[in-house]
Amino acid sequence: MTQTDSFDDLRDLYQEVILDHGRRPRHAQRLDAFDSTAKGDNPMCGDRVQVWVKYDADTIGRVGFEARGCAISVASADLMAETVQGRSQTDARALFAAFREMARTGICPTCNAAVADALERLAPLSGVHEYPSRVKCATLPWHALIAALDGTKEASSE
Amino acid sequence: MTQTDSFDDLRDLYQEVILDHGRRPRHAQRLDAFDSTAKGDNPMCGDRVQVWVKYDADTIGRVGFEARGCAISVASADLMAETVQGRSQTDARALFAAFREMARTGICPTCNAAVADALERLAPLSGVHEYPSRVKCATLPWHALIAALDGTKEASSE
Amino acid sequence: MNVMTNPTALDVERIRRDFPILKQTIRGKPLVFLDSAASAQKPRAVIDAMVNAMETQYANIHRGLHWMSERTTEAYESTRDAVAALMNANDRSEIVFTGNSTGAINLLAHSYGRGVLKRGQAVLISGMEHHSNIVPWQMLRDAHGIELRVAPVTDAGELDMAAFEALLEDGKVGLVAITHMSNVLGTITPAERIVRIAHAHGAKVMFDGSQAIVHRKVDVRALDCDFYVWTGHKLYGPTGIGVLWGKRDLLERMPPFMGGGDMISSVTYEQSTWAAVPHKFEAGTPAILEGIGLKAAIDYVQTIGYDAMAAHEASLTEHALARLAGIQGLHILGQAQDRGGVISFSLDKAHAHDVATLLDRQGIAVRAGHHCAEPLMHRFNLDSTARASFGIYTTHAEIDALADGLIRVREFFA
Amino acid sequence: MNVMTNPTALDVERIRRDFPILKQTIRGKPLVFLDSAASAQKPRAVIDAMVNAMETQYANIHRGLHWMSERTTEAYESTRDAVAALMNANDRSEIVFTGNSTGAINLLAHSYGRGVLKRGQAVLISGMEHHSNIVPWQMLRDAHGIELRVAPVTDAGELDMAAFEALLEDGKVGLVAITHMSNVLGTITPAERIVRIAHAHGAKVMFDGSQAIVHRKVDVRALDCDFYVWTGHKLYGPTGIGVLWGKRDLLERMPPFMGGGDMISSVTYEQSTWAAVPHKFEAGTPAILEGIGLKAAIDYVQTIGYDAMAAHEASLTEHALARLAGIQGLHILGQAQDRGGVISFSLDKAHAHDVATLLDRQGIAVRAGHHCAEPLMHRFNLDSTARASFGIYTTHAEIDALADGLIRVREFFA
Ligand SMILES: Cc1ncc(COP(=O)(O)O)c(C=O)c1O
Ligand SMILES: Cc1ncc(COP(=O)(O)O)c(C=O)c1O
Repeated sequence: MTQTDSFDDLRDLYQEVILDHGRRPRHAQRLDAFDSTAKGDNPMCGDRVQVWVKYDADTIGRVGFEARGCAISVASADLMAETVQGRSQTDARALFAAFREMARTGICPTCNAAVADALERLAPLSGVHEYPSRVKCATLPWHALIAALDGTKEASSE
Repeated sequence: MTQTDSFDDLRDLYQEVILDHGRRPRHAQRLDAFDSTAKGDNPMCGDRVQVWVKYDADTIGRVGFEARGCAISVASADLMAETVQGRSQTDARALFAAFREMARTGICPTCNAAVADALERLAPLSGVHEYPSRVKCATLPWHALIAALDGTKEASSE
Repeated sequence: MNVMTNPTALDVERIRRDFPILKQTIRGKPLVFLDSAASAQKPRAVIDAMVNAMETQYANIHRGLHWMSERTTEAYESTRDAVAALMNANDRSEIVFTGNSTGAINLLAHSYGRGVLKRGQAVLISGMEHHSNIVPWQMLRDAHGIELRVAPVTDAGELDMAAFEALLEDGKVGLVAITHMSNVLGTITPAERIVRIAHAHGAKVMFDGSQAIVHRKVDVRALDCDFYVWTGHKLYGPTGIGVLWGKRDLLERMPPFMGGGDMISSVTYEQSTWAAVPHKFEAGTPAILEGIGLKAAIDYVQTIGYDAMAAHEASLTEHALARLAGIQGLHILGQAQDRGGVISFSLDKAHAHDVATLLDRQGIAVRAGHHCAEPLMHRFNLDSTARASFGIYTTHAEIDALADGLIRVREFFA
Repeated sequence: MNVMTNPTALDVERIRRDFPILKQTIRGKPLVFLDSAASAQKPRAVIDAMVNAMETQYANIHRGLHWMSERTTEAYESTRDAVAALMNANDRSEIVFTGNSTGAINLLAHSYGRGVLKRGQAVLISGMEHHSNIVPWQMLRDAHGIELRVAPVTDAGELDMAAFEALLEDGKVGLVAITHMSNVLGTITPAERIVRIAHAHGAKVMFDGSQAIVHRKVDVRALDCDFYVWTGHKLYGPTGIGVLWGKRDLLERMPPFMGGGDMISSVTYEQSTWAAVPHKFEAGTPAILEGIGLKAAIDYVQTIGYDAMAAHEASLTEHALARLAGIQGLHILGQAQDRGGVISFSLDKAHAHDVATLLDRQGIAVRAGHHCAEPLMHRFNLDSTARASFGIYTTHAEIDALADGLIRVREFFA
């Protein structure tokens, strides 16, 4: 990206981290060995994601995904995989609740210390709250993750 | 009617002739001997009328009716009976066309000499044009008359 | 009653200033509008909300990704929250928007009647229903073999509760569809009792609240009914929008009514799948501007408060019944114990249509006819009545004008 | 083109002053509204007509005997005359008002589909229909054993006329229900030819004119079609009102759709009889204010004139196609010979949703998604496209803004 300055009006929502993870996701792969998997589907916009989870004792060891969708949803899936790895299921669920709140409102009054650092990593996605119909792009991978943790096969956008 | 002056605001539509014919119709009777009869029905407001016709050679000899409805419809039926008696069928139809126009618009640009005198007799009813939903009250008896002339059994409000 | 000492009293002169149309004159006389049960006038707040949308923030909603669409979606969907709060619904997804009450009842007759009820079951209505709560069930009967039963009305214009219960006895009634307030008699039906009895016999209950919600606080959870319908234009809102509230599990069991945009989850030629409730029942571009107007109407009504509205109306109704009772040859139809501000009457020697027209010439607007309730008229051997009905802007002076006007009509026809 | 010498040219700057919303800014940038195919903005004349009704002349209509009701009835019913004139219908009674196009098509699927078509007959749609012209027929198929056939679309996005005719060959098709203009491809279908071929095979024809009537003069007698539907909010009118036009004898053969007030002639519990067309199909309190607004919209459009509108749009479309063709990696969906001002496209490397959001941040409103036409998307192996669509207020400069905006988006994602 060479013309950084001339894209200010676009970059407040599509920050570099989103573009980067959208374009070159690190975790966009089906896991060969996994404990659980689930799909997420937003029929309204055609976004589709599948998430694989491998546990490591009590924590989430690895997460991989395959996504078809916009930059926001791919980046969100990738940042999700990155932040939940190494966390307990309980922490992951708490993080999702906080993230969902942030995606919807732009702020997260209920966020506590337990998730604060991880949430900071996800903060670039908070701009979607201005576009209620795109909040689902950001949360769909999380719905699929929670479905996988629950042992459900399918999640759909809220 | 003693307080004539204080009823000016009501009387411009309900002229004395309408009240009079509405209250004491002269032709409100079933004819014992008749050539044709037809009913008219306005289901929207419950008005109902039946008309009997007795011909006298080429002309309409006598008309009788039974009506259930408002003062306007009864008066209109009575004035109709009065004005069509002694006229040819053709004249009666022409008079209806002119009357209908007058009831709808308040004026009768197409009225010609042939019906002018009869129309004058019906003129007190022209005020209904201000109440489009009551035009049918005034024209329903005429629809029944025309149905009787046509040999149809039933007419309904337009 | 001193307004200063009663916090729930309604300042009618202030309210009247909120309704621009009330300043109109008819034939040089001030407009006395006593036809609110047919459709209410609109306050400035409703007009402004619709104008504001059209002038500053309008686009088609749902799935538009641009600013105008997102903001308009928020505005429209906030109406669903307002309606849910107004009715004390459990959940905003229980609120389905339709074109009017008639559309809501037809939706139910179709989706619940054909989709959930089984041949051989019955629908029970009452003898004081509006055509909109008769004809859809008749069409269901004729097309789908669902029996139609009618609970009779007493001479006082109340629901005959013994007969009502007897009609439920055999357990065949799957749905009771009944008015919460008669648009002819003013009668308020005993809703809680109806629900209790119906549920005890295994029947669901839908209330036609088209009139009731204008006059009484409706709490669907306290009533414990299953469906409740009403129409925006009678609650000081715009035309073109109505409401069906239903318990979520029931709505979920019902197949959709109309097909099209917005109500689907996915479409292929082989098979389509439906969106979640309430969207499953909302096909095509919704009444967006009307939803925005309705939100303003609800906010307006909530600001005044149902307590104040009901008290004002009770006072008007009491006054009107007393004044009309003093007019010789005038007969009031219906003497229910529990009644709202709708009064039907007839005058000896003057047909209801003539009464209405002659009142109109004095600037007074009442309705005359069968009020879309022919079977009820026949029950009382009538073809038509005149009807005066009150809104939050109606004054005691207007009721006096009506009474004086009727005395003149009586004398005119004497 | 010199405006002074061309009487049919459209003065877009003057028109823009009639639309208050166009003065809005989005994130400090002037609003470039290119989403008119989803719903058009409203001119001052429409806003004023609705406000005027609410402020000076409003009551429920039909059978009200007082001044307000009579005048409001006249205003509402004059819309029927205006619609009949707009479409060159034979008779005002052929105009049925519904809630939107979706409501009109559902009415037809119900009343004609279940009431007139017989089991074993087929309905033929095309591969470029809006969900609103797919799902109602699918529901008819699944509930009533009417076959659903689909005429394919060519790679250019036109109707495959040979295949269309072949699907009619066996004489089983009772109704062709087909778009007059695609809301995705912009394709205008060959309506006269469709009617000629369908009629030759004994099928009636309904056009979904939701898009077409915004861009082209529709003359139902010249087309010789049997039904034509459209929706008020796309023709610069309010939401909440749509139109079904049908040949009178066909409408008369159809049973009613919804039951309730206003659509009856008489009601007893045993049997009800129906009002004459069009009222038979209009149950409940109509969209009164919306009808009044729609009349103002039609008058507004008629004053500008379809010739001027079509010429303006052709010029915009030509300019847009040329500008978009110059953007590397941009693909336009549909290359029909006869097309209107609706253009769908996709950008390599950028998802349509991202495109729409990034345009929005530049003040440019376009739509992205499947445009309620999933089967058409699948036909072209797509999930979604971005779509720009034009109205009478769209300028060439706005199209340049779109093109420049898209170039920035492409660079941003490069
Ligand atoms: C071609 C077409 N048909 C039908 C519709 C449905 O119109 P409405 O949503 O107003 O019912 C639309 C627009 O949404 C359309 O573009
Ligand atoms: C009791 C009752 N039910 C139903 C309706 C029908 O309402 P709408 O015409 O808005 O559908 C009305 C009013 O007309 C009514 O008073």
